Amino acid sequence: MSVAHSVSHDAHGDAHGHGHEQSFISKYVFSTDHKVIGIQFLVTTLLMLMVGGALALGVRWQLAFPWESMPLVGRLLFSGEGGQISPEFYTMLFTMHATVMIFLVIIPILAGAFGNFLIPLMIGADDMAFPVLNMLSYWFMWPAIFCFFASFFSAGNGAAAGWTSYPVLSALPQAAPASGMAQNWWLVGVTLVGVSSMMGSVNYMTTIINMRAPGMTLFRMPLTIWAMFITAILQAFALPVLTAAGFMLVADRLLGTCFFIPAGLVVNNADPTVGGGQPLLWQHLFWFYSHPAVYIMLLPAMGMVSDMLANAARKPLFGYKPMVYSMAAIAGLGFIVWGHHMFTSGMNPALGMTFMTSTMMIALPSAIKTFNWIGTIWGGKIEFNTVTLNSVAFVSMFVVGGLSGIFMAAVPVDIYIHDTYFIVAHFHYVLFGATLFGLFGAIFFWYPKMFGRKMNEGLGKAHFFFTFLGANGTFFPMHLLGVAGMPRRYADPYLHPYLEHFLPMNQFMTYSAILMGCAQFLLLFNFAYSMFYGEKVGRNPWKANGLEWTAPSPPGHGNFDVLPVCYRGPYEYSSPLVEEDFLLQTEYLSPPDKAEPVKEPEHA
Amino acid sequence: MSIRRKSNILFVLACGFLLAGCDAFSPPDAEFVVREETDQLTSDVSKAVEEELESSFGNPHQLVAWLKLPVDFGGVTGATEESTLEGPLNKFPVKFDPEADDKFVAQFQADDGGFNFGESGARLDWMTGEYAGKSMHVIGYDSESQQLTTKEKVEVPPAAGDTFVLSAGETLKSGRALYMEHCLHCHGVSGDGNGPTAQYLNPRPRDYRLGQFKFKATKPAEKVRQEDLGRVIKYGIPGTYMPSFLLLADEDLHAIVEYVRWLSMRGELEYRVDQELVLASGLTNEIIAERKSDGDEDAEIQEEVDEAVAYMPTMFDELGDQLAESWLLAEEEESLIVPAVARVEDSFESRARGRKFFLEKCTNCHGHKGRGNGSMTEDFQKDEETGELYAEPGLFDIWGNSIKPRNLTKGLYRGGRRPVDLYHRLYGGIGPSKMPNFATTDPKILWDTVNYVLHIPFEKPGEYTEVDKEYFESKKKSGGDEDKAAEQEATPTESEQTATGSTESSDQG
Amino acid sequence: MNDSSIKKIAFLVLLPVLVIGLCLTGAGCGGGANAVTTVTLKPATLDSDSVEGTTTGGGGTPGGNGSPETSGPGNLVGRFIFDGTAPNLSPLVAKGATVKDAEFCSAEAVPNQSLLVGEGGGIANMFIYLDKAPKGFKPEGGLSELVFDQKNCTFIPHGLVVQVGQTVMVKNGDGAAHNTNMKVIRNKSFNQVVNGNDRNGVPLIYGKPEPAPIKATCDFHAWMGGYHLVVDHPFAACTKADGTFEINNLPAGEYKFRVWHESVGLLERSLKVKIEAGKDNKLEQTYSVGSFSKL
Amino acid sequence: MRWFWLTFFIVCPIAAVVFCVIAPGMDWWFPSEAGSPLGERIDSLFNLILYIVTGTFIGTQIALVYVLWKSSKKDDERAWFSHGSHNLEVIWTIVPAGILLFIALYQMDVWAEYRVVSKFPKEARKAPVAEVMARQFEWRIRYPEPGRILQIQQQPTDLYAVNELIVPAAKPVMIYLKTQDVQHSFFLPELRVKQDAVPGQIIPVWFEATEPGEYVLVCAELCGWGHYKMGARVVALAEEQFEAAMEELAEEQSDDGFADAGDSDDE
Repeated sequence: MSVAHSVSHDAHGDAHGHGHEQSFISKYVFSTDHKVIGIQFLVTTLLMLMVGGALALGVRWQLAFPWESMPLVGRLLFSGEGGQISPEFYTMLFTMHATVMIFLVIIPILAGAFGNFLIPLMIGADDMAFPVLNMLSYWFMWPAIFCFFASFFSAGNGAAAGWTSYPVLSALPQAAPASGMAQNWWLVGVTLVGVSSMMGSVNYMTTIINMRAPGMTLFRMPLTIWAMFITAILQAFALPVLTAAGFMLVADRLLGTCFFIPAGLVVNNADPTVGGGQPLLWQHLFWFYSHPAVYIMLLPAMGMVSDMLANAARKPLFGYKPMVYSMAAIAGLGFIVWGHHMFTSGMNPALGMTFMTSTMMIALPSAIKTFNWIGTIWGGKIEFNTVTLNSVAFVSMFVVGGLSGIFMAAVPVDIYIHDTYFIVAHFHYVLFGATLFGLFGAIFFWYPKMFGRKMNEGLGKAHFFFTFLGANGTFFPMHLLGVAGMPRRYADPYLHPYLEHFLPMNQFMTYSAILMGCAQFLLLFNFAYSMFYGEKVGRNPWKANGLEWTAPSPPGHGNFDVLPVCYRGPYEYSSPLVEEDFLLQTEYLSPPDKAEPVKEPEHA
Repeated sequence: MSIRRKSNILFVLACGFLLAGCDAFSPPDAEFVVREETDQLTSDVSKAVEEELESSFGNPHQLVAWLKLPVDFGGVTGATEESTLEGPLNKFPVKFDPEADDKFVAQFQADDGGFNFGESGARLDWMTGEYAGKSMHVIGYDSESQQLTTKEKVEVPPAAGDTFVLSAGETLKSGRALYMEHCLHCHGVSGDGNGPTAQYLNPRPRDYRLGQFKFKATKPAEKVRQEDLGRVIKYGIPGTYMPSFLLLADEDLHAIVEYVRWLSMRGELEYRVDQELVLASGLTNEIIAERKSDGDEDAEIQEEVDEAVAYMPTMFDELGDQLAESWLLAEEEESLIVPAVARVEDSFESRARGRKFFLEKCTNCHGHKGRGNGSMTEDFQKDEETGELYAEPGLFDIWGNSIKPRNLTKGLYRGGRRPVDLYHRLYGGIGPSKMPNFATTDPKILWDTVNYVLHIPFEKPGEYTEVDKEYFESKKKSGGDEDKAAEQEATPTESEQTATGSTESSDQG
Repeated sequence: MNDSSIKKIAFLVLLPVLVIGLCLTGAGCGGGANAVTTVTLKPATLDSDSVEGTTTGGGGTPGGNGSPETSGPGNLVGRFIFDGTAPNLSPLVAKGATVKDAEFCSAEAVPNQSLLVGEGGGIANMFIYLDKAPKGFKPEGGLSELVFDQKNCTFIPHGLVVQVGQTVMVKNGDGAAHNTNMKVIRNKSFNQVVNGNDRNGVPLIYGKPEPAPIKATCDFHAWMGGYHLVVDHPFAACTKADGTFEINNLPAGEYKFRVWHESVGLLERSLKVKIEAGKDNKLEQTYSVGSFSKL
Repeated sequence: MRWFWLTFFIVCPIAAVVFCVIAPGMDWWFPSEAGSPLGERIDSLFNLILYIVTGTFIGTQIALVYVLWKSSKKDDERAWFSHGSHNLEVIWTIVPAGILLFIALYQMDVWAEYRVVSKFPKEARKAPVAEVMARQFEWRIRYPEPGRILQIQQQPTDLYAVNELIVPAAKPVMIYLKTQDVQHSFFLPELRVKQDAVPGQIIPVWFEATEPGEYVLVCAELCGWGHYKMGARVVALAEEQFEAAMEELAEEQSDDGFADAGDSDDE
């Protein structure tokens, strides 16, 4: 049906077919158009990125200048104390930093923004399978954001049990008293985010399975689509567990159930707890979602980077199928490695060994992908524009993040480095170093398609330069802090003599972080500026092969003006069959075209 | 619109933001809070009080070391020696007080053996002699001739025997820094037990400003000793959020103790002054308004107000003296509680005697099984300030916090678990709470009670049935008929045999 | 492309500004624990010029007691009368009520003494006193020993005038122990268990005058209450059951007396009285129900 | 521009490596030599992985920059049209798999010795030295009276301490780890020991301090606003000094304040 639909208004080839009939509200606010929704997601998450960054700077400040007046915050909240923050405020800072960054930035910007915008365009559909559901998935972000911010403004300004919010700390209101109501808001917020991305994932799966353009076989899909597809599956299977766990925790807090609270604990002089719950249960449930979530936060970036690298290198992707398989492998293994977050938690030691093995194995597909990316660049014709730089940065940083992961996968070593800054370094290299650089690249790469203009190269390079330096300056020393045994989430590590001499290093890291933070203003400015003053471009500024480049930029309502038919894979760059160094998926080469015979549309 | 102009605008905006930011970014000043009693005083008087406080104690950024107070403010003390030097000079021989000597070395000797006083020199305040109250700056020291070199040249050298303090207030300063780092977020800048974190804690952090502390080894009426505070900081208070600071270096511990005592004296002085001005002189807005309505003429009142204001320095001086005296006394030998006899051998008999004493004296609050659920915890108590009954039943301490008598079945002893600690609690009572002292009781009996109390957590059901029976018999004979319920509770039933205290509500206060 | 290079330059300028600015705030940090603090010294003794007036041990503003002529002393004899019908207050503890130590405490009903009106409407337990000794007054020693007894879980007497240095024996006539707790303001706390039937009593000596009568309570029996007026001179009295009192050997002159009652606090802050040498100066004050409105 | 970015991408990894190489010299490395036999083995495993990882890191980064350099040459020949090489894929699947599996299996026995109770050293398992109870925000410690065995239940004769755990040196010791309130983590950086204290569980932990001395004990699991405050020390003493210390503690614990009274004054 969907295809028929798309045909119907492609017929009177008016890209802006329905544009005029729509009011501003229904066109730009409560729009059901996947592109608008995608851009809405993008802008929202970029703003959230700044919020999360500000929180991070707060943390860094305390670590660099412990108990000294914190700018702004000190005046606003702690003027009586000479601006020195309170310890529970610090716990709030890192808790909310993680929360905002994970639930309001990375997950929605990957799946929400780019998933929405790219999927229909890249598979040649006119829109998502369920446009209204799609719109809802965006508008469910806002209650979530509201909840998180409500938790800022309730007593103790914010949830303070860490983003993992381990019970009993998170389950007994008196245990982290500073976050009494805030923790409830936080849990509700997380649940709502879950609802939002669940709507998304259902939509993506349906769309990708049912609405591919004629000839777009599974193995002709760009890796971005594969990544989105697999991510959607991951979310669909993992999320319910977190949601259930979240409800159990809320019940523990508000209804007096004891899923996670063992008997006889005396916290803050309250009556001893009753009822034999099991704190480890939460950890199992939580990580059963949150480990796959790590890949939810990584795979789409991998996919997009693969596309961008192939395009930058003017060269077919090296080992398309191995890439697909390894992504599938990551997804599969991702479900059976959650235990490696719990090596020191006192769970059955036998589990430690199995989880170690499975975790080691999940490093394998990642390695394969890395080699393939390098292989892709190998022998290509590359030019250092912003997209290339960010993509290469992705690879190089992902290598660091991936390798440091091996230390933690090894249980005995993990005994020592668990919950130290080594972990912090590791996941910041993966999430910031890899994912975020991938995202920056993607923003630059698909911006022309979104707004019909290119982002400014100069600003882009400046942004990349400072961000890359700042990021490494901030996160690399964390490895050493970890090896030195500096535990996470310490408001004042220098209390402990064996860490005193790390103050200068922390200050260096903080300055790097500030640099990095400032650099993001460049991105925002560039983004806003180029929308109006950027260099105008046509349909295919990057000389790329994907279907989305056959649509006008920006694509009108309904995306394509002619029904795209797909004749080959997305990476036929520098094909000997044609003069120019790219070959659109839709371009029909009359026989003798050795490329591939035209297939009938599967679901005609 | 060219990009150059746009970027210029942005440039200007950025600079503006920074300038605006600089104020918001510049650190605010920490403040000592003012008692509400002080606020209720009529404006002139309260202003006078605050000024006097400022001049005697300063604020968190300019501390004042009021030498009247028995606090070790730190610094190296010494006196000048007979000197042969003549005329305008900035060198004079000195002799440091005994233990001050190594303090001096520790503070100023550089690694190369020379002495380093910083580029602006170390401050030297004259205590006596013609330069008393003046200060100079030491820039050098010669260890052979033991001569200090000052920046300032003086015509007349200070007379021999003039005493001075070098870099006074070091201890107070470091105490302040350490306090801000370790203690502030619960106990608050001014030690009012109301820091940012305090609101979440149970029991609430101690408010030093009454000069009263719970766990001390001194006689009932006496103040707390440095050593007592030191113990509390070092070992923490089990059952509360006061953690153990065992790892603090001794000098840091000392500095914190001194700073806490200083804060405590500051608060107590303000409190006493307010008491005087309210009760004796009645200079609160409320009373004055009343008097005006009763027709006292303003002139008369104004006169009193002026008197009070003019009198303020003297009042601070006198009350300060009293304060100093009482805090000094606490450190004296005779203020310390020393058991008159050695601990009585811990035996069943001893514990039985203790149990008897416990039944007589302690059950109202601690309950017949020592679970802290005595009858007093159900009665409504009277608020000493207002004379009204408290809203909810139970006991209240002098800070107005609801407190529960200790649940002794838990084996948690906040003041320390050594026998001597419990002896101190019994002999000295816990003044700020309702725990009375038994200074007049036979020390042997107290030791019996200590033995009994220490053994409560391990008491077997029915262990003291005999003692209890006997006790209640005797009560009945003397006509007491109230304690049916108590007796029921005290003498174990079948269910009691198995019941444990584990599900008891834990203790507070 | 060339205008992009301009932008680049513009931003390579703007960015350092931001960075340096933010880093400067780092340099400009401080406050909190690491704020710079200075310590100045304040001498232990007050430099004489700022000293004003003389004082009693407790401090408190000097009272305005005019200079008495030294023409021999006079006495003050007076009475406080209640104008209106005396309220009959229900006893604090009814007879035979089941309270702690009932065999002593509710053997007799414990009366509510917060406003006792004797025959002829005299008000008992009124304190009248000078808040300061008149100028030039020398306290003479040899003060008699006072007794503050506890019987049937009531304090006897209910109101007591004590001089500084005077010994009060706190006794106990009940079988049960009492924990006598004086709510002192200037003095050292007295909070003492008095064992049952302790007829020798526990000595209580005040070192300083109190600004106002202080309450005596028993931590074992919440309803018990009595009052001590601690002064550093003999010119104070507590009215008897019939509301009468007398203060002897006052140097002649103008005085401002204070009148205090437990249910109100200060009734008179400066009750002006002229004492003439060698005679009993009469004083009779009447208070209406209104003055006791707090009841 | 090309050379700028090429150097950029090669300098950063080099900087990283240099940073790591000088780190131990700058005292940016382990807080100290591993103070326990197990710790030493953990360190050697760490180093093993470190070498493998560093090799891979340098290899990949060089490869990356090399291909960048090759492919960013300014000449007008077309990019190499290739969809990949099956053999290469096979190689770089098998080799890492082998290495990773090797690492995994190589770790097993250390882990077993560390955590599997039946593999604990006998003498340690027989006589636990103390019960360490974490609470917000300190470590409360309970010893058996000298000459007795530690019971799970409190005993009248038990000795108590806070924030200082005394153990005999140069022999394996076992403690019972529990928590009074929320989850904490018992972390001895110098001895390379870490174990969460899980509410509702009593977890046996064993370690051995080869040398007598003081070791840091901190909390490594977020336990509330005072998480960072939970600093304590483990003091390892030679056998007889340990006995003495225990006796001393017992002495201090039964102090009745009478002995040190010069002249006992009675009220």
